[in-house]
Amino acid sequence: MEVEVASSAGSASREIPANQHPLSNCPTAKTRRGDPYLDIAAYDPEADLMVLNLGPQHPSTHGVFRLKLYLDGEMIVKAVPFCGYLHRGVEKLCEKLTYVQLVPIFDKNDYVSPMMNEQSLVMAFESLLGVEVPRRARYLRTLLAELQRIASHLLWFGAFAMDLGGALGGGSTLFMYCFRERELILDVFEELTGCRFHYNTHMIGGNRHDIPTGWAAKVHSAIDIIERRLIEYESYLTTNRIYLDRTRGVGVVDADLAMELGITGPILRAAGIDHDLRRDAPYHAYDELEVRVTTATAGDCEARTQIRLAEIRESIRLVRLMIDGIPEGPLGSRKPIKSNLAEKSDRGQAYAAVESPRGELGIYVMGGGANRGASPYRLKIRSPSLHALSCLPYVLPGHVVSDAVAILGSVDPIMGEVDR
Amino acid sequence: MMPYFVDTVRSLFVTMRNVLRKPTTVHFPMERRVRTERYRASFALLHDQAGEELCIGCKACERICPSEVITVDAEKRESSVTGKKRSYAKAFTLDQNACIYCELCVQVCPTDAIVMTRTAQEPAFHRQTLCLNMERLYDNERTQPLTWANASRLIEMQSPPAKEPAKAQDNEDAGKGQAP
Amino acid sequence: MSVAGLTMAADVMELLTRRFSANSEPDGPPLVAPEHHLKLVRTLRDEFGYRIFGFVIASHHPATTTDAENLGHIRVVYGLRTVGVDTRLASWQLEVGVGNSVPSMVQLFAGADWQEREQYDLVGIRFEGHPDLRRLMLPEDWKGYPLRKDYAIDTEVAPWR
Amino acid sequence: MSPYLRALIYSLVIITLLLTITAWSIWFERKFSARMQSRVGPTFYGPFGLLQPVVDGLKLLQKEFLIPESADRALFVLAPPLTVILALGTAAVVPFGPDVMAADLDVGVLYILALGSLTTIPVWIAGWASNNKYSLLGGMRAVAQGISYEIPLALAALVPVILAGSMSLADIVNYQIQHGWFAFWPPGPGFFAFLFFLPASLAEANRIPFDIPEAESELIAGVTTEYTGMGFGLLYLAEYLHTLIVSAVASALFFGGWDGPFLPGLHWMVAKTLVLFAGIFAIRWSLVRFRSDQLMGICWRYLVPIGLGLVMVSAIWVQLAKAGAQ
Repeated sequence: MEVEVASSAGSASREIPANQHPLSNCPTAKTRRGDPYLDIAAYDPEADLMVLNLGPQHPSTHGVFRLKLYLDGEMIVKAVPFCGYLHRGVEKLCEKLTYVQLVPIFDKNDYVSPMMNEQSLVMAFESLLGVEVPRRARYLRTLLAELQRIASHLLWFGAFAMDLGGALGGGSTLFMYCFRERELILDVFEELTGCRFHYNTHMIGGNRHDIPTGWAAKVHSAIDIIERRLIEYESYLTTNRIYLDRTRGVGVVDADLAMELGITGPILRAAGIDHDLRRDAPYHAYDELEVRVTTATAGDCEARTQIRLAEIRESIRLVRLMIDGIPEGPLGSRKPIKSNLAEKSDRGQAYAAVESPRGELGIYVMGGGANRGASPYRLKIRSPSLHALSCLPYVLPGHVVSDAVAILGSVDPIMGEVDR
Repeated sequence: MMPYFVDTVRSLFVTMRNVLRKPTTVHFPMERRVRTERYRASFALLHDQAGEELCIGCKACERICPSEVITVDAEKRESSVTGKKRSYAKAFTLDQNACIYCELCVQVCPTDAIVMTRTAQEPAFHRQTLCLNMERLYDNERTQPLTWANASRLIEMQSPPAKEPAKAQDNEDAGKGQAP
Repeated sequence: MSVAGLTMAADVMELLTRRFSANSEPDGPPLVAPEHHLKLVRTLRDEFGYRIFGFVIASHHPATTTDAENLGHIRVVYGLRTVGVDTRLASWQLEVGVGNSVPSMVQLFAGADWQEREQYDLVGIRFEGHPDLRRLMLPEDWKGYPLRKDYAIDTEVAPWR
Repeated sequence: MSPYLRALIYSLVIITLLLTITAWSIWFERKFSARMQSRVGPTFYGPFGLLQPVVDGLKLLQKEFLIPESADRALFVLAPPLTVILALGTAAVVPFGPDVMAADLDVGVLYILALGSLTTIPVWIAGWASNNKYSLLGGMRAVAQGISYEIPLALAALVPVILAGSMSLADIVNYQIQHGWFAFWPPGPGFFAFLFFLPASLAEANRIPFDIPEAESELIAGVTTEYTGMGFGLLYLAEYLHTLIVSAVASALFFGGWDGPFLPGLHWMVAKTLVLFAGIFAIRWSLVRFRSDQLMGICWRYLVPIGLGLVMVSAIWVQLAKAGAQ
């Protein structure tokens, strides 16, 4: 397997930013770990610190997330995250709905990459029920996953630019561009599945929707356009001096911290750990593909951006490889869904993980639940966003409020998945 | 200092290039995008070619609906077309307030009675407006473009061995006149 | 292996059964006694390279008898992952009665902080030694633990402030 | 005609002119930014949405002006009109044509700089009076930024003053009509002074990339967080007015003011102002913003020293020109 060290522009020469303010407290190499359990009463007996509640209604908390910041001037002393504002009790719902019904529900968890959610769920169910997936369906799933990864990273990139540049400024311009390009992929998905977001295109043992005629050509043109526009984004944002000032050396999550917190995906790869489930624990058709994993060493916001942009490119490459060579054959190994009690399992446990755009998205399912075994007994979603967010109390102290927003944006939290 | 000016000019170059491109958004209520033939937006109940209601009130859709938005009341009566006695849906309500458009009800329908339409439900002032009853579902059959998918087509597509994907041309009156 | 899709390495299986006298379970990963837990985590992390924190999953198993005192037991499944090529998961579970606590692994894996809080929140298992055991998802004044099997799915809840 | 009457008439004309331009510049910005972002922009009201500013204004007028319970009422109400008054006051000395100026002060440039630095105060008042943490942070950032960027702004404005030998804007423009625009002649100091004037004045007017006092993604809306209705409208208007006046001043200082062939002077002045204004818009929608400490760093480490150098260079140029003339 080939391993690339980040080759994208900008990360080759990584020096201490030339025009960083001498008084600014930005770490450059390792995370200056803040203490998440800092006793504020002892640290600040005279209550001089300002408590700033960033969220739950705030333009850049990516949903409803609350950060309680203890500020010394604008410098963060302690950060206490609060999540759960979007908690919908999906795991409890799983104990009531049946295996068949759960697939569309899981689109709503990570609403930026619903494909991965469906896939992780059906993979867990398939291994629980011992269902084989035909080769065509596995290829199609891989293809959809890679397209979804492009769409998800594009949305993240736009939203991150908006965190840096504001909704009424240059950030929103890139946001609109990213949405414009993401739209192309959603159009492709719409053509295939009929929905732009909540696809319900997987079923246990295969896929529900087959490729329509002329679909491959549309995918080709979509990814061609995206690949061209990526160059534009780079000249617009990621090589811009102001952007580099804002992101270089900001929010360093080093490899030790990332692994300790269970952070996977782009954040871990940005910290220099060469770890990607697509290559290291292949699922779907990834064992037949060569996935190139990009890593960077800095672990800061800039490195994370570089990693994600490189992943878009890699996904484009994989889509190009796959799109014309999807094997013929049956789409599913099971009979099409005709009843909500179609799949049953009395016992057993299964775990399946996919590399979602945010990291390892795992589903742990225990069989033999309600509805005479047609529902899981207990289902746990190992959501990568929750793990990624848990780095905030360690990373934020020592940064200013502006950096807090940039760091929060760069870890790419999807609150639907964090709170579930 | 100089990089700031140079990069500003470069960013300006990108944005100015986009000024020349055609806008991608449309003004939604006046202008609508063309939706693909699988697009799922709303629902309709179908008649067969003889004008007979296809729904037999079997409640398969009610059972599979993950968000429990469908309620069906069945009754047995004589057909006004063929004169034979069979079961019908007396009341059929689909509450779009909570619908997740997962297409599972279409998938499980044994008679291809329920299909989805391609025009999205307009925003409404009252929740009741978003609740489709049987008359409105049968209205939708006449007034709205239907999607390609119905139960038998989905099953044909999914069941092993898979057939050739459906052609775009024969979707003109998808779902109509396919009484089992 | 009793967790489908989760094949553990042979050396870890041997470690679990030999050194930590784990019982293999028909359903789920091997069962480890709670007192071995922290030592097992440390061994896996330092000697076997399981450095990426995986998951903590608690599940409630109500008592089969109709004894009112017996609220059943709670099983906590843990997972840790190795880094890089051929990454593998190591998984094991603990079992305690409802009301008892299991040792917290926050000191070894900082990521366990939120995961244990979540399981405490939803299943109601206490983690001994956790520095900040509060509810994570639900509001602090929530009554009950929703993922317990005796918590009905349609339990009336007051709207949140 | 009595000079007072004349000043009154001219100020009314100029205020009307400015407010009209500002209103439609908002339309222009919305349309322009929409095209930059691949959108269509306003189209509902009037042809090409030209009546959009009217509708915007009506909407803001209709809205209730809410005063938070714990706010400092007097200051909270005072701040928005004060910003507009200061912005319009600056316009008094801006020469829109050979005669179209409310007052031709001998120290016009100084007056503009003085009023410009005063605009920090109502912004700080607004931030303080709102009794909101985000507003407070925004106000503090505005003060820090305003004070810092006064100096490069003054230094950049000093270059044309030295070159023209006068602080009156009319004299500066007249000098440029005779000797060529300062942006191009003398080569060097004038143009670079313009390059410095632009970011410094953007920072004064709180525009992106220097809009950290009201950074939406960080401070929600900064000082304007608690303002509703016309209070917000006035703050918004003042920001645009400030930007407009800054571009008018820049075109007078560096681009020859009303100088231009064929058309009357007013047309040229307005045209130059609008071009600069559009440039500022384009910059606004093309850049992300700085962090506040980086902003200060740029000011103190680059703009101030280089500005001092420019002042020196232009003084030397003036001396050389004098020596050459003798």
